[in-house]
Amino acid sequence: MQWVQLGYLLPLIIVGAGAIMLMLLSPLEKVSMERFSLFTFLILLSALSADFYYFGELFTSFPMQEIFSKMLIVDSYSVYFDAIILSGALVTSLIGTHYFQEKRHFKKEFFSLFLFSVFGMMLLVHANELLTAFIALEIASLALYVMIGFQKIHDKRVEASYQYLVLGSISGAFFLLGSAFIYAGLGTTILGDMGKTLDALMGKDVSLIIIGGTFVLVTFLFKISAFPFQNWTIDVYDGSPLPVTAFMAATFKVAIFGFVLRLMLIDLDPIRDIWDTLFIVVILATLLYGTFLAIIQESLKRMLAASSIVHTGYLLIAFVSIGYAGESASSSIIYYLVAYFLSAMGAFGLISYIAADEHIRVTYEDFRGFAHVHPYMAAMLSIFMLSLAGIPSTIGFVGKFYIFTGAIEAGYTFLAVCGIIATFISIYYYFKLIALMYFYPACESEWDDVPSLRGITPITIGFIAIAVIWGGIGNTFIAYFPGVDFLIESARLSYMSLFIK
Amino acid sequence: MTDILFVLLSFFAIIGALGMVSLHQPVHSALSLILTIIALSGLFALLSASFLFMVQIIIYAGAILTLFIFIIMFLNVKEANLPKEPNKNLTLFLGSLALLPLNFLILRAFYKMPLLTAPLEHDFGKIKPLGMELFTKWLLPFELISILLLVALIGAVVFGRKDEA
Amino acid sequence: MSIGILSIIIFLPMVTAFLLMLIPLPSRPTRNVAFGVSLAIFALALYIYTHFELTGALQFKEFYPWIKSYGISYSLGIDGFSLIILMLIATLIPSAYLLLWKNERSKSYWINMLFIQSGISGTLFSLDLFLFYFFWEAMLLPVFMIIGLFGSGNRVFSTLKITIYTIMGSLFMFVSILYLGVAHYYEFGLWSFALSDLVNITSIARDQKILLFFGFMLAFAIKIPLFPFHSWLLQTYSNSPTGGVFLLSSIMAKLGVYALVRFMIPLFPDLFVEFSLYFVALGIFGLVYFGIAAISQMNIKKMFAYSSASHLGFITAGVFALNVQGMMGSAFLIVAHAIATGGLFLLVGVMERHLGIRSISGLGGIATKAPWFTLYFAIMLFCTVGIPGTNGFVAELLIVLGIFHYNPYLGVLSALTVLVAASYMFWVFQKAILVKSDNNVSHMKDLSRHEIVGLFPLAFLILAMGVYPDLFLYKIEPTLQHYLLDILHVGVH
Amino acid sequence: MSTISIAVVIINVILALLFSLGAAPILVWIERRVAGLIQDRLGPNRCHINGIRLGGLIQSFADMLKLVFKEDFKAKAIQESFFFSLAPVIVFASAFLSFMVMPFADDLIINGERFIMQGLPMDLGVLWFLALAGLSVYGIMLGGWSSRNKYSLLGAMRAGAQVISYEAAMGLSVVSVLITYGSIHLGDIVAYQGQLLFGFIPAWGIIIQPIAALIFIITAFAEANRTPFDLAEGESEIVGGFHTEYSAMRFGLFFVGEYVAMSASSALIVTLFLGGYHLPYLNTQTLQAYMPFILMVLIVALPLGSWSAMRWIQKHNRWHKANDIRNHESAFLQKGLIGLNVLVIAGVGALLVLGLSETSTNVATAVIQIATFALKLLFMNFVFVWVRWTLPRFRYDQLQTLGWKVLMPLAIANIFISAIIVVARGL
Amino acid sequence: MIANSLFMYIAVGMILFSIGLLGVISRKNIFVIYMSIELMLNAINLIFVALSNYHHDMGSQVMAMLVIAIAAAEAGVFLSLIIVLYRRKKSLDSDIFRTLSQKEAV
Amino acid sequence: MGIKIVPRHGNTLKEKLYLPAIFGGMKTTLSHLITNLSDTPEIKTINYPEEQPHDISERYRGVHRLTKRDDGSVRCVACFMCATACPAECIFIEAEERNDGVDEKMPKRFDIDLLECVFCGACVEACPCDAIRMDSGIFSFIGKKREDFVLSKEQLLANEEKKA
Repeated sequence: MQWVQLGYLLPLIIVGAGAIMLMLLSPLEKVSMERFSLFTFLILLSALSADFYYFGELFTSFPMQEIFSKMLIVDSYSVYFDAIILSGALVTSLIGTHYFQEKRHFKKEFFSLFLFSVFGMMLLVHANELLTAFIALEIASLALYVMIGFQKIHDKRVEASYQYLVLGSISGAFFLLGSAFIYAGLGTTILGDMGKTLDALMGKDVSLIIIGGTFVLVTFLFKISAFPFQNWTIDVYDGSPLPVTAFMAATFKVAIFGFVLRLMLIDLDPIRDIWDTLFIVVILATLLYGTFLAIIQESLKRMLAASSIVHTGYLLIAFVSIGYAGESASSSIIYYLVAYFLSAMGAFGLISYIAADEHIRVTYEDFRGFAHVHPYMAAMLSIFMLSLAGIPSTIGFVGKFYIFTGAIEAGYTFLAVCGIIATFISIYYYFKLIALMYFYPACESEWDDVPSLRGITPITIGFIAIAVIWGGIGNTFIAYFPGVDFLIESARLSYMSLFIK
Repeated sequence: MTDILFVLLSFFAIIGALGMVSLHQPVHSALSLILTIIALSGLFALLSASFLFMVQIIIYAGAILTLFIFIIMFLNVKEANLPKEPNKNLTLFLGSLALLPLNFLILRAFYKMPLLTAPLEHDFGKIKPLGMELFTKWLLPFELISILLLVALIGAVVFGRKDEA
Repeated sequence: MSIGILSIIIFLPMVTAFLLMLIPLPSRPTRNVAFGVSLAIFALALYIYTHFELTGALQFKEFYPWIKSYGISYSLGIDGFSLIILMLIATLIPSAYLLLWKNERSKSYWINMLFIQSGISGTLFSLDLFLFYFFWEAMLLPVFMIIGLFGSGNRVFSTLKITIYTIMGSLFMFVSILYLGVAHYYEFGLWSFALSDLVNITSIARDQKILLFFGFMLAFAIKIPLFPFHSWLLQTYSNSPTGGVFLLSSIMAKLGVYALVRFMIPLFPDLFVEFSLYFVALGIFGLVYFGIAAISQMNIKKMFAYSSASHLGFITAGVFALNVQGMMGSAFLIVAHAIATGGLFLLVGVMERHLGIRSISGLGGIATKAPWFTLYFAIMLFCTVGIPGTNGFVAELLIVLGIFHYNPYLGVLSALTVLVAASYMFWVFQKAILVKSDNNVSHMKDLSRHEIVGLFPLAFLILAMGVYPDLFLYKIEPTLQHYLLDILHVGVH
Repeated sequence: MSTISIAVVIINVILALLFSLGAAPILVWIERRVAGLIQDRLGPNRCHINGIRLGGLIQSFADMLKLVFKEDFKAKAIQESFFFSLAPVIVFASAFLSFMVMPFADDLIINGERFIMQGLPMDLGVLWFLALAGLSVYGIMLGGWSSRNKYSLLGAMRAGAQVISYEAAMGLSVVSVLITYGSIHLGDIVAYQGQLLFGFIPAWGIIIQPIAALIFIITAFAEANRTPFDLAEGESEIVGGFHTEYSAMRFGLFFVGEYVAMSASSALIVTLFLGGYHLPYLNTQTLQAYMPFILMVLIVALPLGSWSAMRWIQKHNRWHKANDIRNHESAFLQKGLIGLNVLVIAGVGALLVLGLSETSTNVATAVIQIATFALKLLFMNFVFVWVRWTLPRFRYDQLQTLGWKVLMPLAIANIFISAIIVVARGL
Repeated sequence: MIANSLFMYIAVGMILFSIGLLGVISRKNIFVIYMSIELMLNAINLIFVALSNYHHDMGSQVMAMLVIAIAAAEAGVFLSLIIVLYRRKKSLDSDIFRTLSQKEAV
Repeated sequence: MGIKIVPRHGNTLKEKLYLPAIFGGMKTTLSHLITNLSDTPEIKTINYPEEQPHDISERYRGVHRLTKRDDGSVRCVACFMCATACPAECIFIEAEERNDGVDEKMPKRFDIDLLECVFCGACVEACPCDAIRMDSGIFSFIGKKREDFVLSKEQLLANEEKKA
């Protein structure tokens, strides 16, 4: 029975239907914002639990093949990414609760858009066809554009939205052009078939596919803000509301990687090494320029935005290593995505919690002596900074360990060294914050407005902080509790599921 | 006959596009773009994509660009509010020079491809087979487009509505 | 699952520190608890010392898998060389508590001290390179905090500087470790980062091996610090609080040397031999260079900083001398210098607390005001200089001998340069302590009871080791024999 | 291409021209006369050519002439003179072209060759209409914008927003119709409507798809900018809307274009919902089968009809002054009618006597169908006029509310229902 | 003969695409920028349709239709955003939207 | 004064549908159309030039006229009251001495520009000596030039009172 196969799509269906339901509910006056937060949370939670039903299983299938005709795929890989995206969304909804309620101008439609964008991201991971993927990407992006510009009264929100929209559209056009060329060369846009056709073509002229693939990669590089296309990142991240920034930085990137990894591993595999040189240049430039940008920022939010560029560079290191060390490199990407997701989410979430009140600024200087007033918050923030910097005992360290191991395994020791150099420079801008928070006497008055640690948001952030530590040191000491090994194993499993025929 | 049509239509398409990027007034640009779009729809017809030919005119020329021109006129932009672009033509020229190699590369890849000579089925590009294709193989993207449009709709409402407070 | 004694040594301070963080105790009880912990660890260390067997093998091993998919394990063990340093730590840290008994009022100071102790022990015991790196970096954070929180001057800058500097070095080491792991995987099809597994690697080409060697070397050189990598040193030492300087100079710098011996010798035995000449030379050059630099310093803290660096260059030279004398001398000098420099820095801290100045020119005539202070100061200083009767003398003698065996010219050179140290140390002693000056040193008070008690073991050790060195050397000798004969294959001359 | 095919093509084009462009003066006349009669007054009835007034129809031609010869005035403030001149052309051309695909009759078969009876033999059908309806708004918007007149601009804006919003509902209503008919080709649609529903009701669109018909008619009003949706002109509040600044033939093109558009809308309504060129109960096959009988009925019916028309003319077509030249008109018209009768009866009689060949049957069928179509078209146009003089103009917000909140959901619901029924029947 | 060659269609498509790209890069008027993006999408449509003819596969005509729909969706959001921007800034100059790069809080 | 809330009508389904009402309206107009086409038209229009209006009231303000005294001379004394009262300022008077002893002044010129005039009758009201009236009954004044519409004293005097 093919209807049974819909069960595979259950998380997707729940999120999509939930989004539409919230949209329909939004004109009702009776339902309050708090209720909407709760609904969002519940929808995401149920989707996540539906997703975990298949988690850790090795399988691959095309649900409803007669109707959807291989445009949609469900395998362990997508289930794994679904889990990351959904937990990212879940965390966003939790840490955003406080922010959305403090800041005015967040209407109920926001939650609907939020779910739509989660839907788009999940779809992107499930997409098995270029155009479908593009539509999924557009659903996610359009929802994000609107979410960014939701608070129309702030100029910077609208401008960020505009900037992102323009650049996103251009990159989308490149994606389409790339798809057209790939289609020109291969005569199909379905992912598995493309790979087969390409295999058959090997030895002949594949320049069209190369050009097309390059254009698709341009979009990819843009969306993950790699070097020549990184300019938007800081401004857009800066202009966005903080939880949205967190969502964008952590979750969206995951989804994009989810799709492009699939594309690269399954379909463009025979000609992938063509882009290696390009990628190496991109990585070097990304690391260099991102680091430079991060150093010169004064605002914490902008620094985190710039640092996300650097993290993109690390991810790309693993990406380029896939060619020679497929398994460990791709699972290292997947692991690092989780690591970055947790750390960035925590950092952005905490700052959003602190900055929930309109007139508190979030530049470095504003954190002078923060630790003496709010020791727990400062401790959590330090943990996130350490994790972003990749200091041992945090998940960020383990993530970097895998990335660099993968790179060395693939023979790119040189890139690993570059990554290392970027890392130790990054110490400067992460530790600067810690230094400022701890090493200066507190100026009491400035921090009176910061809310005390109460409510769902700080608890969530606290859990993230614990998860960050646990991801760095956790293992199987505690029986049946997922630790580092569990994450790696499931990442490997999901990688393997790509190659089941 | 088709050759002449092709040359003419391409000429208009390119002229329209050039006008679009180089004219100062947004209305003029938009009208040039309409020229391009209509010429493109003619090219679609030449490629025996008759349904797409209609769709192009109905959706692009009839809806999207109408909306566009509507908004341009609606905002009633004064000359003073238009950006000053003193170096526009220079940048356009330099940019086109920069894009030449890219185009050359791409076109060279296509140059080797055989011509389209094989005769097409008589109902190629007609609405019925196209509909069959759309609602069987491409059903999922089609459905997803509806969600995309829904998101865009919400977005437009969010941006368009008045701020209270 | 049983927890071994080494794990207890590592985790007791850490757990205590976490508990103290959570329990809202005031500063004074915290200090008492921390001191208690350090005494407990001293007791455990004594237990280990007594039960240590006289072989070169690793003992008190512990092994638990950690990250199975990459073959990373939590494996601990000690050999003779570690033992010496363990004992050193176990002795020095309680003394430091006593010296710092009154002056540091903040609770977090003590907590950080506990963390540092944990980190140091972890680094000392790790047999897995991943674990080693883990502790190596983790050790840095509390140092960062302690300097940043309690330092003086431009402390934020200097903390950032030392952090970035050391992390830079250690990250290169990290890459090298990863490279070794990958090489092991390629050669044996298994992931492992255990030292015992990694030494089996044969597949790495020489060029890569050299790079890896220097990757490790960089981390250790920065930590020690060897000559070109010392620029963090000055500012950090002068801006750090007493405790921080004490830990940095007397313990953490020695860990660099320790790691050099512990990891580089088994991993790159051939390269170790091959490059030894350069490093001996570099060590001696450091000795001279830092010595001269020390002379030109007016700040007493900076001067000791350079002198410390100069000795560490000497120690390094001894390690690379490739014979048992040199190496044993180094081990001995590690202990001697740790004690002496640590003591000196603590004393300078006392002086600074009373007088508030560090410039040598501002001092003078302390001897009359503070006799106990002068006594201890003199002992420590003599030890540093290597006056016969102190352990410094024995150590330096051994090293010079070792280097002489290694290369007679260098040996002569090193013997001469030791004199340089003597000259400026005496000059300081004379200028700051003895000579009466017009400057106002009236605020100077003599040492308190805690401080006297705290410094006594140090002074005792200095003299005891100087008089009867064998007592301390016999435990380490098999280990060094093992290193030299079994691994480096160089005979004992 | 044979001579006949060329002839048929030419005839088709001429017919299309006649129905659209040629209908414009008649429509103007109808509009004015009907307006007058509805409001208890006379319409224009004086203008004459040698006494022949044709009930005032000549007035329309006179107005045309006036517009052609009037001074072509352009205000100095108008800078975009190219677009200013282009705008009426777009309106006119798109309306005119949209008429071109309406089938006037069933496919004509002459000597085994099949001819599609449309101005432009395209099979795009209703899409073509939608496309050109969408394009025509450019004319209005450009005209209003290039006039540099705030009233014109307002009118243009109104027209633009109106057309965009109603196009959606129109397209959706068409979709449900297409689902029912199963084809997009207008010929197929009309052929479908030649059937009988339950054996006795003509399967016209308005009976099968009443809601779609209603929505389509309403939106067609809006697309054609006719009252009650003529806010673009809104002479009471914005002077004349988009064509305030226009004069002479430029205005004339707008003016004619509006009627052509109305005519085109009517033609599409007729085609989609009123059975197209079919006489009720007489689809093409029946017509061809019973052709002699039908011709005989024609021979009887035509004189009867003419006779009552003549009676009416005699009674009403009097002039006040006895010696006015216009008094001759009555007699002229009567003579004309008699002449027409004689001609038709003679022709038909000759056909009947000589016996009907297949070709002549086909041609006769086509002629009858064209006549039917013309009558239906005229009726629909009359409805347009009738509604105009009955209903008041909408307020702008009401217009948009109607479009988005009523028509659109209704159309979507209708699609659902139609689809369900169609699928259920198909199963 | 010319109209029969895939190359010519691709060439026209690429020329249009490049012009669109140029417009995005070199113009400051936000309207023109967006129209350029639309032009790019149109050029891609032309390529898709030409390829459909080439491959005898109507799938890519469907793709072109989907692209049109995507363009419509983007147009909706973009135009509403432009209205918001123009109302706030009273300018169509994309260079004016520089609040972000200014060093400002929140 | 308060706000009077008028209950909203049209809440029944039939009324909300609007269509019955629309069809009702169309029925009304159609019935008018048919009646007017039939033998018994209700058309009120007169065919003007041929048929003249027959129902002009006596108080209808037509074109002005200047009244005369019994001796046939102009009654106007050129007091400018009418010109002052005129809202459209369409009366131009030039006075001159009246030497015949009947009165002191009389207009030398008395022009009314009918293109300016709004036919309000203010001048008639203002006139102290009933010299200007608008009871000529002329409702349609025809001219071929602008100048034709400026009525001079003579023309005004020539206008006769409309006879009932």
